Amino acid sequence: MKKNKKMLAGEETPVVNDISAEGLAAVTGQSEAELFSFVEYHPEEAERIGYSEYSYWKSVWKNFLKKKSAVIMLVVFLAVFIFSFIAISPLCTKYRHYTELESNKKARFTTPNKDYWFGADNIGRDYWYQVWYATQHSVMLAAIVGVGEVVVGVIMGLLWGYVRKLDRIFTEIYNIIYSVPTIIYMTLIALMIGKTFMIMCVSLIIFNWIYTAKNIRNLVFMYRDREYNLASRCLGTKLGTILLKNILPYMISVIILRMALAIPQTIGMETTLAYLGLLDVQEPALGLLLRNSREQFANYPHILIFPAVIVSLITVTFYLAGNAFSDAADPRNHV
Amino acid sequence: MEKQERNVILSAKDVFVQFSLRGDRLTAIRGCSLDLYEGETLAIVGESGSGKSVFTKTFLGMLDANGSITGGSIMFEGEDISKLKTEKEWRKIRGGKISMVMQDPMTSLNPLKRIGAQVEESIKLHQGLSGAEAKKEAIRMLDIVGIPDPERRYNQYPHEFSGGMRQRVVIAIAVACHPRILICDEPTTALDVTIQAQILDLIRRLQEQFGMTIIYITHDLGVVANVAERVAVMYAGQIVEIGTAEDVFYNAWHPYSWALLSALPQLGIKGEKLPTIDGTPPNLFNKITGDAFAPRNKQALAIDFKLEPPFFNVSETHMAKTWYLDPRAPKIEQPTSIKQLSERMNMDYGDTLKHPHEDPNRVPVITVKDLNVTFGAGRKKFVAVDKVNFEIYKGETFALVGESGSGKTTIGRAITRINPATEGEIFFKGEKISGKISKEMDQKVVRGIQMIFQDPLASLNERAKVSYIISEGIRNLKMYSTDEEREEMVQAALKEVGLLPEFASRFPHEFSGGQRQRIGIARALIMKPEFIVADEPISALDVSIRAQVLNLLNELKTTHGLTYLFIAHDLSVVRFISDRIAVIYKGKIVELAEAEELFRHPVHPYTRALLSAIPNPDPAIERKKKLLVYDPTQHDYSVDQPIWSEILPGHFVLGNERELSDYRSRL
Amino acid sequence: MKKLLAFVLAAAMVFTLTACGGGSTPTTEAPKTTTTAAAPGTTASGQTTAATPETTAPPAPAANEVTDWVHYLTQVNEMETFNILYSQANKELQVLTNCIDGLLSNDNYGNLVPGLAEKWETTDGGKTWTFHLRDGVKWVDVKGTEKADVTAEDFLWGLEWVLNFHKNEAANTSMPIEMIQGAGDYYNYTKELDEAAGKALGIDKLKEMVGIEAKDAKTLVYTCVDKLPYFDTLTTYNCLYPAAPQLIKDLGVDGFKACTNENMWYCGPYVMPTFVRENEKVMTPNPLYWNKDCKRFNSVTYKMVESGAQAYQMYENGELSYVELTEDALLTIHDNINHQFYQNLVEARPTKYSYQIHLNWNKNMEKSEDPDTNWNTAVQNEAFRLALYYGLDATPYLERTNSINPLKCANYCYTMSQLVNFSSGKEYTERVMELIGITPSLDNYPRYDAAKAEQYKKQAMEELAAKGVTFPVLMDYYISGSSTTAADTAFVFGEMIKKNLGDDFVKLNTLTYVSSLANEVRKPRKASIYINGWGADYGDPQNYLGQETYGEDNAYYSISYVNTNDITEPELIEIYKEFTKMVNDAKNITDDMDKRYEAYAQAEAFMLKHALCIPWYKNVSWQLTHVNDYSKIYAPYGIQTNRFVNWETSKDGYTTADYDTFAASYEAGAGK
Amino acid sequence: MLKYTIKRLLQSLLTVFIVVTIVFLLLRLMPNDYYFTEDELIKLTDEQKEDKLRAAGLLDPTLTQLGKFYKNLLTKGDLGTSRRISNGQPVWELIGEKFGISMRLGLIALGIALLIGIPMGILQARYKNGIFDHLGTAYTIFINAVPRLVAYSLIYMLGVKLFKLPSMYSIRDPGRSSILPIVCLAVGSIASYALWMRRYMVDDLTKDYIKLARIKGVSTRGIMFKHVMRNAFVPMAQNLPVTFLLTIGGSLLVESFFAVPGMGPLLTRAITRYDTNVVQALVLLYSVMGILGMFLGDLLMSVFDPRIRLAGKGGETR
Repeated sequence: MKKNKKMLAGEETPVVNDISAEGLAAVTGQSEAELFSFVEYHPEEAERIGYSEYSYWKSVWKNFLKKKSAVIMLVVFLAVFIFSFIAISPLCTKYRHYTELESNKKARFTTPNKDYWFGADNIGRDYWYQVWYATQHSVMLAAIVGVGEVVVGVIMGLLWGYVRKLDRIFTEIYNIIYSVPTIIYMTLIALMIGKTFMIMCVSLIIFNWIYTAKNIRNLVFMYRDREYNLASRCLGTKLGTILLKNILPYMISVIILRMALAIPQTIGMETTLAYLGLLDVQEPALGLLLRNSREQFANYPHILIFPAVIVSLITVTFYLAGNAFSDAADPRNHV
Repeated sequence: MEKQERNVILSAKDVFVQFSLRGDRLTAIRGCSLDLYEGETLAIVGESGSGKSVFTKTFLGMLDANGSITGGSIMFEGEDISKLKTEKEWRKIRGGKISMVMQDPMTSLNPLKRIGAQVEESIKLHQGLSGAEAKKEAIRMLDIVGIPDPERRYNQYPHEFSGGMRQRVVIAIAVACHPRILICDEPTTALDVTIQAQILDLIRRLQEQFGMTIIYITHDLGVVANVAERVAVMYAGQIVEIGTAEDVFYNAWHPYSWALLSALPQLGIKGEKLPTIDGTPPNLFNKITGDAFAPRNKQALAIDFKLEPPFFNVSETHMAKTWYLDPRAPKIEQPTSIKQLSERMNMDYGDTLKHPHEDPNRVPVITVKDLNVTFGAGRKKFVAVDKVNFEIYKGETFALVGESGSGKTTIGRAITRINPATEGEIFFKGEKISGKISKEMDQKVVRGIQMIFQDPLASLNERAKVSYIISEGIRNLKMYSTDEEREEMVQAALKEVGLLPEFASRFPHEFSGGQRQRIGIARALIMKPEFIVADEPISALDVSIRAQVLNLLNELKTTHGLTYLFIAHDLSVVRFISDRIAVIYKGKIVELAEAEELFRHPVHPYTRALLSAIPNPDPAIERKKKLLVYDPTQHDYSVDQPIWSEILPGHFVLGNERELSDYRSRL
Repeated sequence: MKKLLAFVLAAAMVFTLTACGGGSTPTTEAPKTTTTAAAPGTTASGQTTAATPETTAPPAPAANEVTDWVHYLTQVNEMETFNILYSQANKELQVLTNCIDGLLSNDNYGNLVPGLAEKWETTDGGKTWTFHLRDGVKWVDVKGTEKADVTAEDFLWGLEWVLNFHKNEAANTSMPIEMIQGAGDYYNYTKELDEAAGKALGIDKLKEMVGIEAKDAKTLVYTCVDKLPYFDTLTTYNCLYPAAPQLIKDLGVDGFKACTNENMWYCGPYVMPTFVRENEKVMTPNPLYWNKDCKRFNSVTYKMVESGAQAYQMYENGELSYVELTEDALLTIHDNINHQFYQNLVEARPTKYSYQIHLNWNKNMEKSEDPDTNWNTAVQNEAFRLALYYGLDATPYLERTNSINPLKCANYCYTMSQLVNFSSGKEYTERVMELIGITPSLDNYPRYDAAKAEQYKKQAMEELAAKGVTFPVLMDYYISGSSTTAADTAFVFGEMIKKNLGDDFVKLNTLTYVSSLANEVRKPRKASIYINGWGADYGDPQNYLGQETYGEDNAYYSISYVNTNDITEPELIEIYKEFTKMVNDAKNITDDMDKRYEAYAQAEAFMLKHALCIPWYKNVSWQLTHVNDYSKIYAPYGIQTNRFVNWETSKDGYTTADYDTFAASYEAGAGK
Repeated sequence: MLKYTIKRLLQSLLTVFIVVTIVFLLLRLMPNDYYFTEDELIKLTDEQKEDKLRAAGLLDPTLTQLGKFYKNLLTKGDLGTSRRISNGQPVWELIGEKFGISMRLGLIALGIALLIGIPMGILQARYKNGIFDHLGTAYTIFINAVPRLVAYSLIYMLGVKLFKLPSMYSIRDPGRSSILPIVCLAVGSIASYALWMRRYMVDDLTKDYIKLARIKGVSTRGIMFKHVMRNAFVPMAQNLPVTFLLTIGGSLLVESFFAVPGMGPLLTRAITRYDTNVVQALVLLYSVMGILGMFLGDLLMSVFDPRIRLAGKGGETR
């Protein structure tokens, strides 16, 4: 309350109790005659005073920055991700490529020390390099899935929402994908085509886009019959342009949210797939390190801890950041 | 002056309310004072953003979480309620002492609880009744607020009620608390005109029955004239003028009050410009120096920009916060429109205007023949437009008036080809434009017929720059050769609607409602159309801004030789702007006539009901007027089918033979 | 027709979740140190008629013995069938061997001992074999209620079932068809029948067509296709197990095929009242078991664990009676002298599989990254092979299997040790090692000879360069894409090759297959090398060496893996032909087993000297256990290994010292 | 209402049909060798393999097989027998024996999750931005974001090392040995229920009718219990049956983790072992459960929400 009073005193027009000529002159520095005369009217000025300084993206950004936990996590994540490049550069390691790792009988399961900063694995390979390399790999592949899923999902979702004829087909596809555990399809694909991470990425995209699409479709329903779209139709704007210019821009926050959430989801899926043996062991990924650590962490916790901490950092970051962003992007929260 | 003897029931002094918004502080109420007398009806009028709602919410401690009272006091029953903090303290006030009816009846009821239980909740809380007694009382309350068959309705859910009925329930809930003060926050804005009148009636009745003090919050001067004993005008977080209804309507002194009143389309003279208030209300984030209205005031004094005026008494009951009343101020006359308010309101133009139907050379721009628009299929089938016929002639403004859901918008959209016509035909300059048409024809329609939309917030793409929005149509039809040319066209269109060229590079959210509506008009205009469907272009706008838009539309009509289909739900607005008026009810046009003819000789009972329900911003008339209620069951069409017939030249009405002869006899 | 009981892909457990291969199939061996005067001076075809085969001492459990044994298997090794005649997989047979007995069994040295047959003989060098069934053997149901006697005819029903295409879908047919007269014809005959007729068949047609006869209720006679001096060893294999005709009748053909622990009949030491798929199964002693003298547990419980780590966890909590150690657990215990289990680390006995590096003579070069016929040309060069043979110090690789005593896993022969013995008591593989000049050692890897390797390498590079081979030669090696263990091992393998032979010579190129080695790699001939193991089906070296011969259709490895018949290098063809002749000569010696084995040993030595394949390792793992492994049945062939009979156990868990004693006394008893 | 229900059910049947057919055909796309184990591939000649396949009817044209599958299913309710998981055992029997256990654990976990998750969400919403809310949010974020494998590993470690709980489910001691699997099953659901409840309640608290209730003078507690809770529950009601049915379906990770002999791992095992009949039956089961769940969800929601009368007669009386 104190603070408010202070602000009042500072901000508001001084209350003029004395409206005698002297009083007025004291405050305004102008004579009575001057004060009580008409001034010229400027219509442009009137037009201008209404501007709101509100800018959507600026507010989004400002609100996002307010979510300290998300921002901190994001900064930490970025630092970690950038560091992962340093970590596997010659500055920190003697290895230049994953295939150059060496086993060392004496270093098996070594706990972290000055030679092996993250310790070593079951055959004495440097865990530091593996973890950081896998981090990059996983993040990049998760990003591919995120982007792929969203790109496909958005395109399909826009069509689904806008072209009424397609609704039935898309709904059926949705039911088909939704009502059967994805793992069935994933396993079949793994058996039929292979289980390299790329294949798994593509199949994850194939089975996840529909959720984004459904999300987008619901939003399209929300915006489709808004007056500005009717206006565009009156103006003869083509469907593609309407989707691109009128609808898509409104989806950006959702799109970013989906992308952000796709990353923890993909990494989670990666661990599950690895656990089920549906991931090729030749390609390093955090999921694989985690699943391998399952056997060993009881005796050598560092095998679990390092990848688990990094995985958690990544997933929590994107989860938080995604949600923080979507909160921030909601105009209702621009308070 | 009997009011003086009344007790002050609530007294607000110098109330300040601030909100923290996007990291900034917004001062929504800037030192507002008000004495409320017991048993009176006070109306607080103002545009959106004037702080009228926020101010009254402070009486209930219902400010949003980011807002707080930062100064002043509100004395109620010997206690400064502005200092109350906890829910518990406030609960002593809420409901039982002060209660409130909110604007939107569709959202104010819990959709998952039975009506009865919701009313009962109030009764149990505040009347100490329980069980069967409470139920009895709840049913009684439902009966009192005019819900037919209250015992059955008691067990129903909100979605089974229409908007008007829901508002009655909300009122029942508020009144069942037996409050001393009832705040009605735009209680009728969301309702149709005919329902609105009934609700106002109801509240008045309840006030007498329960002896409540009522605060109305509204932007509609018609409502004010209807209900209020005293009127407070708010602008930019301050009450700028307060007095009895007569004081404010007939003898206003604040320039803003003047502007507000004179901008009413009802007061306009056909063919003349309405007086307008340019610009928009100030941004409350900024520091306001002097009189907040000064920048928009065409006759501002220098001191208005420097110092905030104090209240000057006009009479014992009437105060205004303007330097005009300072004896040192130059002499200023009240505008003529204010002085002649009552004459203007009831002016009959009938004889002075020419009758378009007498013009033999008139050409139809749009011809609608047996138009039928149906949505859905099977059981969900809904006939929105049912066999509608009319012609719109070149250069005229044809108004289509009806309640929500009457199908008026659907007709507009059928003409612009947004909704396809199910049956019937539509012609544009003699060429058929309904059904499947060629690509060239389609382009012709796009060019020739444009639309202006109701909601300036929803009708502009928020994520596109103004230049793109305006040029969208010409881009589609490639109506320019170079980008520079396109930009020039955009600039020209902006200028034409009175906006600054620099606006082209901005985004819609930076503009006020009126400005946005003008952007919408520019967007249509740039296509050089011949015919414009204006779908309630002013109903979502504040009073002060309506005039700007109406003037603009009228001006463009002459400069561009436009023809309008003007869709509205409010007959009073339409009278000013339109040449001919069609009244539509549930998909059928029931009466069509030249504007003045319709006002003079309304024959169809629905038209008559509509006319009687128009809130008239003249307290003298408004208080005396008698409300007609339209009951569609009064028509007996079981034997004799209604036909569309011309009972006078240019005056059509829907009715069967018996009704028609009755109508004729009334002329 | 391929024969072989068990065959194991090198460390490639297709959906194994564990990093420790051992956890999945703990195949450990044979019982009782004390008693069992096993057939003395035996040749494998012991016409022993030892009257008191399995026991001398009464089986009263000592105070410190474990009475309720808790075993574990990993979940992927859950049983898929209870029909012992149908099962071809160790995961079922290791359990079912406790439920149904065969004619003969093994002792803890791998010698044949009487089972349902109390004595057996052949009089014509192995052409016909007569088995005399003992009295009082009953079929019982899961509750232990007597159902029927086990008669000689039951073995006819059993064989009928196996050979009947419509009943057993060709499962377990390969060895009967190969060895028993008329079996192949009968199989083909049933195949011609339609399904209903086939299922309706009794044993009449079998009697008529196949060389099996029930002389009377207790006498069973088999007639072989040829003189097979080792035929009796085949009776420890489930393809010659009995089936109760009454049960087949009761359940119907489909019902018998899909019989369960609840409705099947038992004649083995245990019945299984509880079976919860992928969780646990409990066996209790069969009250009417014929061998009242054998020592059994009050109950045997199998827990189906998720991983080796979980098993270790459970052992720590006292929930299991033994655990095979995962590499991390082993290391933890071994590195910490104060560890509670430090004293308890004991080495298991080797499993019965002998692992080799098989060299593909005709790799499909189109699918390889390597140019042209690089690999095929190189591998057919003897110097190249010998460079590999002498140049690889397998120690790091063996450490993957046994990190503490890697050289215990070293395998220098093609045939698995302890398969057969000379009459002198000399073990067959010892003779082979003599011939190839290798003395096993726990200090260094004896086959590794850097100088020789260098010399051969030089020679190979010169010779091959002349043939246009480019170096390094890429060695395509396929592992399961889901096995980390395999990946780690391959990694070590690659490093090892690089270190031993230098990366200018050969380079291991590790690739992965998705789910089926056979479909994805073997059939399209994509790999340069395979590392896999072979376990014997019956007790004769023929079962090993016969898989590698040249130009013979039933030489399994030659045909299915290494494409021997596609060899183009004439010199190598000659070597192969010579080898094949040596094997066949040995096969035809049926009267003198010593001579026979000597001939096989010579052939095997010949094969190894030319490095036709490279013996690689055997499985010896570490464990914590309450059982003396040396007291368990040791079965180098057949399905007897995992029988829970006559186990010597200790509630305290054995220590390293205990095991040293056991091993010593076992060695001392060997060959007697 | 009835007509609508029937229409919905027919539509659902169509979806099930499509799903099952797709999976059926997908399975038939695999090379025949997948029907055999590595062992069998080694042991059987090509001729024998073909014989075996013919005996099992797997060499018929795919469409014939499909026809036969549906004929057996529709006329006899017969989905065939397992080939690999449990040779010769009817598929329904196999699934039946696992279903019970998964259901029991699933239901207990679901119950616990509802009992903890919902009050947690309510309290979080009630004391928004308080310590409890922050803790709860941290929990939900952790559980939702971090891969389940990591979370389960932690629970496993804690449970086994610290509380000495059995690490493996045992039918003989279902009480103690179910604790860890149930905890693992519940942690995720608790998080999602708490999240939902909190989100919907926070959303609802800004609604007009809540304002009206406050204006009436209803206490915060009254608002929470009489107005918000039930309303927030409605959107949850829609999802509840699906969650419920899928819970019964068993959790792959948890069940294999703790060796629970339930439905979860059956599916992957059936696929990897190529036990086609089992896969088909499971797909049929899961899709029926999924679609039934959606349907029941709508039904349940219509019970809670009077506005939704499944395309029934309109309620608007003016």
